[in-house]
Amino acid sequence: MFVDQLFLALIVLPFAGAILAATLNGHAKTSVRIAFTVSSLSSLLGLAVAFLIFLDGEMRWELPFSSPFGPLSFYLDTLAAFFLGTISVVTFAVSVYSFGYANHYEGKYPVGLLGAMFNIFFSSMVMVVSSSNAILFLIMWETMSLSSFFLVIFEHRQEGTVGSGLFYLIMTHIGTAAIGMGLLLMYVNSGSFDLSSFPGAAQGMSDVLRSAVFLLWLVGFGAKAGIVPLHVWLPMAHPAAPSNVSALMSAVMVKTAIYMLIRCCFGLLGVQDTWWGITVLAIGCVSALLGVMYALIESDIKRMLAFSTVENVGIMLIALGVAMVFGSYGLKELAGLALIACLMHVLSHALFKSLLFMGAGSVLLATHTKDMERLGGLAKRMPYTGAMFLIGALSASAIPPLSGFISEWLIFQAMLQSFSIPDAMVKILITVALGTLAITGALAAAAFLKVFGITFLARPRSRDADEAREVPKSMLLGMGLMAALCVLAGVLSFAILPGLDQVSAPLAGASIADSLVNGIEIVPTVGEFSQASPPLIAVIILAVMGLVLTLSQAYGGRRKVVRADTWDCGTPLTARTEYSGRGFSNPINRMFSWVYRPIRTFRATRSPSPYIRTEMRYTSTTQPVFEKYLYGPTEAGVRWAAKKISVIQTGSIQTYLGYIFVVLVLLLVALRL
Amino acid sequence: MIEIALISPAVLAIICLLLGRHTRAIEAISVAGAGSLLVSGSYLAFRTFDEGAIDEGIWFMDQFSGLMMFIIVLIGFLAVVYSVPYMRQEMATGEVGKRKVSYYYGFLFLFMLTMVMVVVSDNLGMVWIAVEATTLVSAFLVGFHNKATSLEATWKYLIICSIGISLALLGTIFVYASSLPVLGEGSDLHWTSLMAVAGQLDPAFLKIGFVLVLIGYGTKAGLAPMHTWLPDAHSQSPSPVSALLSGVLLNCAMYAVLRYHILLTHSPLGGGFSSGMLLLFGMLSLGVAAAFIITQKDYKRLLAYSSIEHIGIIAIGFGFGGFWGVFGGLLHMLNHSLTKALLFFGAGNVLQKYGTKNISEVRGVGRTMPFTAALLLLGALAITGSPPFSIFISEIMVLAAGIGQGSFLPVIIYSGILVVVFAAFMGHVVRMIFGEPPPGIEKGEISRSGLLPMVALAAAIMIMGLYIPGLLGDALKELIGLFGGME
Amino acid sequence: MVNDLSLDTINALAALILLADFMLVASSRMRSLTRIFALQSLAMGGLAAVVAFETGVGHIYVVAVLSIALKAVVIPRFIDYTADKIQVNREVEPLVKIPGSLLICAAITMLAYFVTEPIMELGTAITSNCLAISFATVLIGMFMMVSRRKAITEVVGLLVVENGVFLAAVSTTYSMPMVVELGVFFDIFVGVIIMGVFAFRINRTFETVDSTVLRRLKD
Amino acid sequence: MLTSMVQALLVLALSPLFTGLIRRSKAYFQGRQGASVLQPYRDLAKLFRKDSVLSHDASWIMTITPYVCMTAVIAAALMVPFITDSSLGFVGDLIVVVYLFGTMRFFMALAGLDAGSSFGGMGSSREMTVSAIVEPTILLSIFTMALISGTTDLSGISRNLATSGLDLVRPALFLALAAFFISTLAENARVPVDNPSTHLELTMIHEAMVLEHSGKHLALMEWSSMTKLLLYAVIMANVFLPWGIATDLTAIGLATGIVAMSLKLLLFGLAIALVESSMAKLRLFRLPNLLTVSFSLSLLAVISYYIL
Repeated sequence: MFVDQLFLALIVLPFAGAILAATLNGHAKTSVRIAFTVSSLSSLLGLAVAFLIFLDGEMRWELPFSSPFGPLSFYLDTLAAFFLGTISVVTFAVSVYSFGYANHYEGKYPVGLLGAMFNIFFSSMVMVVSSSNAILFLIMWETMSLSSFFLVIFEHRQEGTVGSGLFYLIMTHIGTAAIGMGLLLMYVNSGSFDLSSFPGAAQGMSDVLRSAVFLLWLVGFGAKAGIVPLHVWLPMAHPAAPSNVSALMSAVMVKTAIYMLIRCCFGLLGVQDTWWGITVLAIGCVSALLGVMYALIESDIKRMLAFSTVENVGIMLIALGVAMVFGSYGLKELAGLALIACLMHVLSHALFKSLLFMGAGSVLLATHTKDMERLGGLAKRMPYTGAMFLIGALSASAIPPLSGFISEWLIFQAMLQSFSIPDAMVKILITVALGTLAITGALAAAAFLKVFGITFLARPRSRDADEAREVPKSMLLGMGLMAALCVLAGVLSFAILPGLDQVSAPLAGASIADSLVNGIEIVPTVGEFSQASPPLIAVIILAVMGLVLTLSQAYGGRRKVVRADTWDCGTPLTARTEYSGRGFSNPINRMFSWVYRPIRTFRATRSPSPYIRTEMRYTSTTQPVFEKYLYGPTEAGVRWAAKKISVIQTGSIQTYLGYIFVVLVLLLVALRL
Repeated sequence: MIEIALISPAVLAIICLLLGRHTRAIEAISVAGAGSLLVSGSYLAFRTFDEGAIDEGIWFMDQFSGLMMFIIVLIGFLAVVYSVPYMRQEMATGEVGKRKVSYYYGFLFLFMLTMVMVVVSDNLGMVWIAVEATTLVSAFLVGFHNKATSLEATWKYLIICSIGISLALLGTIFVYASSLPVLGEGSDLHWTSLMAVAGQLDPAFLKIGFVLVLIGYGTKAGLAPMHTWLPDAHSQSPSPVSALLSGVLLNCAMYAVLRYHILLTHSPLGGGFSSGMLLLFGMLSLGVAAAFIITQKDYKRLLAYSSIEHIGIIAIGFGFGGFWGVFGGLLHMLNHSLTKALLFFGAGNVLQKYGTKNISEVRGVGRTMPFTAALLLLGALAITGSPPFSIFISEIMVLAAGIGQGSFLPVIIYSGILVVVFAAFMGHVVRMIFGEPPPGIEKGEISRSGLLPMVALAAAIMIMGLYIPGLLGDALKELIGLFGGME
Repeated sequence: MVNDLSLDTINALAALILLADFMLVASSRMRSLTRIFALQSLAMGGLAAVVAFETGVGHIYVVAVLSIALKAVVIPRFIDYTADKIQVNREVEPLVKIPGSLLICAAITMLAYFVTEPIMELGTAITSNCLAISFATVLIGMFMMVSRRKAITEVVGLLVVENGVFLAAVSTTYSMPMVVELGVFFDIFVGVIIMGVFAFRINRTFETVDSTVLRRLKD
Repeated sequence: MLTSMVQALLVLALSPLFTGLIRRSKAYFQGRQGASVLQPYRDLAKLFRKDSVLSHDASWIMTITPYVCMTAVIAAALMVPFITDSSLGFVGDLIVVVYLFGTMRFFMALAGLDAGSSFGGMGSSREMTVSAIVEPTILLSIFTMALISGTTDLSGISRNLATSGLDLVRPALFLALAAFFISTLAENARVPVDNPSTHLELTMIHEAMVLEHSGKHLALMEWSSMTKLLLYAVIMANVFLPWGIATDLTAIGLATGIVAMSLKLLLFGLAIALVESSMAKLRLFRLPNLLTVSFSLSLLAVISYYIL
């Protein structure tokens, strides 16, 4: 009962906050305070609800009025609670961060509306994971899309923002259409809009129909999750949005799609075919690899982070795909393991990606630019932001024992277990996926190294960067919270994993908590295949670090540290003698030029001597492959067809009467025949 | 009882025409009269919802008429309320004189009278007369501005709709012919008496009759390819009239078609023939409208084409049939009226503020008229089928019907086109609302009172997005039985 | 049972109506257009009167009288008046040349027979064989509207369509219930007047009634 | 626990010797006299006694990097079996070890960028490019061994392989070994990927990154790199060819272990020196070919494990 009331409060509170914030739009400071106080309170509520559900197991609740589609009910099991918890944690930190961040919009944009939409966005995400009625779910799904759309176009007077937002809205709408069709196909077979009736109906459906539903959902939710080639909106929308919003979108909104994919493939449809899992796996691999490759060559911090989200969604799908493959062979424990790995990655990605986006927001706030090529030297000017951004980057690069490492480690372990699968071809496919994942990991490290190194290290590349100052305390607090969680979720993962097992056990059909966690060790397998202990790794690292510091100080005595200029062959040290971000990624750009299809031009002005060039110009741009070869032609095709059709409106009344005449004659003849 | 709903607009029209230059008095009487019409019309509608059909000889109302009646009086009332500030602004800018204003209100009430007559006439011949009368009356409203373009629109409207309606008369004759062998000389062309013997009507006559009626009334309803007059007429008329034309008149024409559809469903022919025809024309309308929405440069025409699209959806809903198809179709008639009226009101504000119908010349409405912009954006989202607004509900019902039928090709085309329309429509509207307004446009709403009907409509479509009032829901379910959607 | 003379008269009048259709298409003068239309309407009225006489249904007489009064007298006069007033060029100016039009009309007539054949067999009325002619009249009326330039010719075309519909009513159902029939006449009458009003206005604004210039509104 | 600590210390202590050995044998192959095998010890001792110079532009990253690198290799050393098959394998398995090396590389590359010189940036950029393919190769080749031996614990792999005689030997093992060997060269800045003794900045990879370190910091960087090299050799020895490793702590076992390890290390040292003497450094943009070959080998290794 208590949970019900908390849940009710969780629904009502953000809406009340939104309305209040919108009404007080005129008083910017007050409305910011109200909006984000409410959102942080309601996220705490969400956390409490999630926690209680983990204790109780599940919760069902209905809206007091009925609809033509049956009761509008909410159902939360541990899976939903896990996502609710993740959403809440991230929202809490981002809300704290927003106190400081939202203030800089004061006087430029209606901040109250930002706060209001922020609350609605949070609330819609909560309801997406908790809706049990298909139509209610669709409504909340679109509310989530719409509210995030409004948040994306918040800075609508910026060049390109509205266009990016629109593209996002359209992509997500296409997804919704596919999802809706899938849900309705299920409804037609189950006779009820309640999601709980779907698994039963799925049993009676033909293979073709069930696969159709699966593919529709894969496309629909994939569009939201940002799978390649439906990912194009991410690097457009995330940079356009205010940073606190991009943090939420990237860290948790795309996760709602992962949530639904897990829910659909394991709950609603039941894992049936191996090729489903292989499909998800393949999509995951392509997304992970292409995502990280584009992240690597990007020089806009937020775009880079968006591409990294594509990569990480890919990794989650790899884990999910492996889980589905295991499930299809009845290897329940292993399916559970892969699912836990997937969930762990969901959690760790939520933590580090929100941290990184908040960090990017801080940089943007302090320097007014998110172009790495204009940044640099921020680690000295904004030490706290720098340190926390580094923690995020380390977690994203899977540096042990941070949370990002633990999840990647678990995914590797799950994939290594593929030797239990009877089919050799499937084993080989999973091996290839494993190789892809390994390359992805290495490239991700390079990408995050680049974003941190170019942005925060060495000399500033512009005056804005030179004059950067540390951001307000509330923003640091928000980031600090996430940074601490990045570390803790890794080190204390042995305490988190049994909780994740509670989530995966009902889906995969087997609980592996007993074997998975042995004291402070994690044994992610059947038998003695492998193990690791994140807290011990942390302890060892700290101990060795202490030892190294002490001993190296002791040996050779205390030596002075002299400050001097960097050696650079005697050339003057300016921003232009530093290595640029583009230069950093150039070797990889060249190595994979068949993917990037870079367009390079080189022009030098001619002068009398061939050895003396007065001016040289080198440009290199990467072709937006998907825009150019997929979206561009599609849009052009639709427009072309529309143009052709619109010829019929000639303006001549004779033509118009002619249409009626022709239709009449045709129909009369058809009737006679 | 039903006569009240017929007499009062007639009386109001005469008063308005007589009062001439007393603009203030006309305004007061119009609003009060439209209000009382709303009360009496709604009373009739709810009586049908509550107690079932009211049969008063030549006047007959079942739940279907009730639904239509409710739409007419509601949108009519809101249009009158919106007209007051709209016409004042037109007078202030010197567009129209006082004398014309009295004509405007007079014809507005006559227009409502003819539409009410369409839905309360039992006699299918009377329905025809009333539909033709709507054309004749509204022609004056379409041509109200007396500009070259509005005259052109009026001419096309008159000629194309008249030719269409002649075909509908031919169709009516055939349906009448089909009843003669059964009812003999006693046949009075009353829908109720035809329904009573529906099982014995001659299928061959019904078939050709329905085809002619569909082309005929379909012209009036804006089904492609007979829709050609619609974008012209709807974009050239004053905005409150556009709201009535798009939101109500199209429904009335569709109502007439559907009466025949019901008849055919109960005849030996079964519902398959007429459903198939509705589906065909619905799909055509959807496709054609989508093409024009993509390439559109004029926002009032954009709304007009959107009306064609939605009439298409309604036709598709009834074409799919079954519980959800009919439910969705009926609900969509209501939802589309509410939403389209909201959008035309919003477009009226924009037109009066910016003085242009060109989408590319309208920028930054959010800055100049924040409330209109918000309502417009909300309306745009609603009309393109975004939840949590009501059109989403009816569209998803239609989709459910299609999927339930297993007609996958139409379903795929339907959803594909809806997505494309969404993209194109939002593309236009979002560009109008955001960005920097062009220089020389003052900030500030046209009028506060003009926003009231818009707010009411917005609230209605939002509430209907999640919740359908029990009485309405029950009435619609009764109707589903009538359409044969229950089996 | 049925008077042979009546039947012959009906058939002759129907043939006259069809002939009028062709004459309408063939005529190149505005004036003759209205004359032929009046003639056609007269034939219509006559046909209705014969049917009234044959069936003994009283109100068909009223219909016949109204038809003759309105369509054969008042409306042609009104159109002539309007045309004079706005000084329409007396040429019809077809978009499709007259020989071509006539061939098309012949094809339309065959088509009309083709599509109405099964229905005519069903018909119980003595006049049911006029149905093909009524369809032909409707379609030819529409064809006139499609292929002629002037606004006034469009109105005439529309009236021809109405005549076709009227013929269909008489030939299949011996006309419709009285109240409906009156309403229809009223509507047609008002419609023509309103169209006349707008033809005036268009002429004033565009200085022509050539409806092909009405092409500003398009996409 | 204690054994692994002792072994880690041993690795740390012996790493300069291993580097000295390679340099010496390389000199021999090239017909030079070369410095003593103990020269690296002297270099380190000298560096430890010198002051450090830090760039004005560098941040705290530059300062902590030497310590982080040293910590990472020592932590890795604790998890790798050396003379005996016992290590802290329950703390971290082979993936942890590989990612610890990754940590080291990450910080080294950061420090390369930190000073703001174009050489450091170039070094970092190239290092990350190379590692993008090398790291997955290493993972895959060790995974092959994990599959063969049924565990991902490095000690476990050694133990299972060593105690089962030749039962577990498969073609996959050799493919994986070849891939791992190429990766070892690439990861430890050896010819043909990098030249450890180059003096031309434009050809540097590893040296360019540590260009701005000096004194004690440089000593730590150099030492950690040497240790990393030895660790790779040890992994190669104990994972792919673990026969002879001490599976118990008896005197005989230990003696065999020490002898076997010494022989194997000597062999690898010679092999590396031979390669370095007989091959020229590849151009940077020719490298992908070589690295892709090694990656394909490792992938082939796993696949052949399943097929054969």
